[in-house]
Amino acid sequence: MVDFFLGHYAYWFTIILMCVGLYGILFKKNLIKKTIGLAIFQASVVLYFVSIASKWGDVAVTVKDYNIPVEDVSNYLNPLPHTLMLTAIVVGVATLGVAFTLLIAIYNRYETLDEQELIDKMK
Amino acid sequence: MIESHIPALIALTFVVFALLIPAFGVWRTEYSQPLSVIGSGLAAVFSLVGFLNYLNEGSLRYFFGGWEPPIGIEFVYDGMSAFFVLVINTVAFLVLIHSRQISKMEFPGKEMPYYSLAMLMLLGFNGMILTGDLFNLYVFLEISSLSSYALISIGDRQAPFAAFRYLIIGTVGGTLYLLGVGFLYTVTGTLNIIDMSAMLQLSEIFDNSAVFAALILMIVGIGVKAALFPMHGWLPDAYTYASSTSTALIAPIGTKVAAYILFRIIFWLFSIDITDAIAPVSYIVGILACIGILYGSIMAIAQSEMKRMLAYSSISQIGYIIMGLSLANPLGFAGALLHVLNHAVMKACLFLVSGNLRMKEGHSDISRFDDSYRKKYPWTMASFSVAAISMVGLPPLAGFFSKWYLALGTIDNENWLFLAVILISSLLNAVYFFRILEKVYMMNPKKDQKEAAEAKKNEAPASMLIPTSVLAIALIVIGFANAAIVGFLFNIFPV
Amino acid sequence: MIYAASGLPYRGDPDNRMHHEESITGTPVIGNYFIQNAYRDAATPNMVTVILGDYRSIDTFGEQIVIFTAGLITLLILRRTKRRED
Amino acid sequence: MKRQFKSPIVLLGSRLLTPYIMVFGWYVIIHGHYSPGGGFQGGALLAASILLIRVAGGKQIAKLQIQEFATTPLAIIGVLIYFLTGLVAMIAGGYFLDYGQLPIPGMDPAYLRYTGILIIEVGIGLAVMAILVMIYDNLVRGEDYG
Repeated sequence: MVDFFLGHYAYWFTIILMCVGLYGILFKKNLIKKTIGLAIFQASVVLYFVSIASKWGDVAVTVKDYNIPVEDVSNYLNPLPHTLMLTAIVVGVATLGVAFTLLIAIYNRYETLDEQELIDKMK
Repeated sequence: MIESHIPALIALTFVVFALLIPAFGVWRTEYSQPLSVIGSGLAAVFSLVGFLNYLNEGSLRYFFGGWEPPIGIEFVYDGMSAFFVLVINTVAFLVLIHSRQISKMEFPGKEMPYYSLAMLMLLGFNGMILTGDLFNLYVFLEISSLSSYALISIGDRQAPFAAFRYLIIGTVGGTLYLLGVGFLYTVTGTLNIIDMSAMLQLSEIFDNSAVFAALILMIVGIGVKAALFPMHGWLPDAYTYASSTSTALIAPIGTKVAAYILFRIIFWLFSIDITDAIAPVSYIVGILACIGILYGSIMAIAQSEMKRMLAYSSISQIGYIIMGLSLANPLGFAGALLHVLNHAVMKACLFLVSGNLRMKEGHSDISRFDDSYRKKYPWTMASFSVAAISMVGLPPLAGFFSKWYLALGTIDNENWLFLAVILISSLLNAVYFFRILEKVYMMNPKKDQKEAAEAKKNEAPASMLIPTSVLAIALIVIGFANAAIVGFLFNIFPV
Repeated sequence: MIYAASGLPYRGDPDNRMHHEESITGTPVIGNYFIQNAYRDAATPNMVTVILGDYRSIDTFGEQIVIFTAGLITLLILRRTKRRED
Repeated sequence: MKRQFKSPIVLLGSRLLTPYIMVFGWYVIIHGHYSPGGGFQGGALLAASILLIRVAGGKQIAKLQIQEFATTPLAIIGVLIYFLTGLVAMIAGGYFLDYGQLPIPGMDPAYLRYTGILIIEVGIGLAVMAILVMIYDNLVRGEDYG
């Protein structure tokens, strides 16, 4: 049973981060808080990917150095999830940039960023 | 030599033009619109050449960077992707021609970034269809959704807020999809679709609950983009407040590409028996699609503004396509794909008509339609009626055949609920389309004839009329030529 | 959210099958392939850069286009007209 | 951001720091092969050095550094570098972005890929720098009209 828990602790954290992110998106009134919730939500997926790349035992980082033989696979981290996460983080940053541009456009037109007021004003 | 590079060329023409438009825009911004038309036209030509080439040589796999999958990434150019790419590029080409006049009215100073983003959005859509790698699909998904958020945010006063809501829901969907890919990668160790589906067939893998969770996550994630019933909240606002060109670009294409990915996930990645073995997934998706159809049609009747009505009707039409997929038999599959083609053409034509009306009348509010339109815009109203009749599904036009095959599919599968839903929703479609036709054509004479008679013919400018009428004519042509199309659709069903 | 928590798959711990032996259908598990051949293929010690730049270079190209779109979007939404205002 | 900071210390301090950040940024880009880092991280660092001046110095000084409209062509050049390497490889026979076929003479394939990746990193770094500065300019300018 311990092994079961020991093996899965990384995934509990992903789920917890996801819950925080979703809470931020769903229940917060201010739009900027929603965007922050979104960023946390994306961070949870990044955490998940990175956690699956690890291996038991002493593991060197993904940059090959000359004294550790490359042939023995278990000496190195699995580099693929890290590569994927570079892309996911960049995509997250781009989405955040676009979200803040939209927020400025909304603010200039409605002078408020509170969702309830916005809906009333739009009626 | 060119044929072997076709899949890459289709995607890369968009990159080239997405870079050319800002480069030219530095000193002459009025070049942006013609450049975007040339770009999408070139891509349409490439996809046509590729499609014909596919017919006689069979599918094509294009390895980027010279590495075989599963190490490298590959573009798979088989029956379905060739068909989809052709449909999407031709519709986009026509819509971009139409947008010349409207752009002056709706976003005066900003042609350059607008058209370059339209190119990037099409790149994202084409990439999503062609790619054979799950993570690469996520990258293209993000490119297309980022640019569609931007295209939606240009428009009326409420447009940025509608775009912002779409951004939040869309990014949550994208991230869920990514998590699904993460689960699958953990279990199978590869990202390539074909390679992974080979692994998933083995029994001891797919009973693992991770695969089940991944399946649900991906369907939910992509369902957001396809506006499947519970996740469609963003669509009505986004389509109504956006400028008519961006709606005409996003509506016919965006949801179809997401439906295509849903299809690829359910049928190729997991193959039908797995999905049914894990859980009656295709049945649940079918039920959701039916609710979507009914909800969309009922809400469409209640709308007074034409674009909002069309937005709700596209929710219901998407329900048709996804229901066709969930039937999991050749008939339902052919009906769904034919409906993709029909709906793309119909919806593009209808949104172009609403664009014309907005251009000339300044509004597209159904309650203020009147008899004078018949005189003022004979061509626009003619193409509107063709598209409306085909949407409802009357025999000579294309819409009828796709509903016909969907109905056959449901009979073949003996779930009468779906059949009943198709019939009811066709009636509902009839209601909300014919009330417009009735207003325009069969206006009772009590209105004074003088005002209607003297409304002289000031039709929308030629460049807006040609695409609208070309789409209407295309509907008729597809209506007659559908035997060949369906024949082609049947043999690419990967049963 | 409860669904996401309950959706937690029991898929073994981090050092499960993905890293060690060949994948089931015999195709080389790409994680290991990269470790073994990255240096041989591109003479670059940093494996992550090799994957980014060479094996999966379309991903990185897509990434660059994503940033380019983000830049264009800010230009589109927040810039009134290019020429006249400065 | 727009008006200049009152105290000269901030301005002088930032002007002192910027060149070092830039050098470090280029180091990160070029040494993506040996040490962790690469196009994106290096580009972000370069952008940070430019933004430091813009934040501290306000608009007038920022204009001397990189003009407002210069960022778009710079971004296009960055993406173009990446795209052309792919195209050249495609024309020279391989698939798109296949550095093994790059027509640079006298190199064994592995080393050819080494240079291919290097060119890619420089292209990405340039594009990321220009685009982040563009985003900053638009966000700052955006406040007065939406």
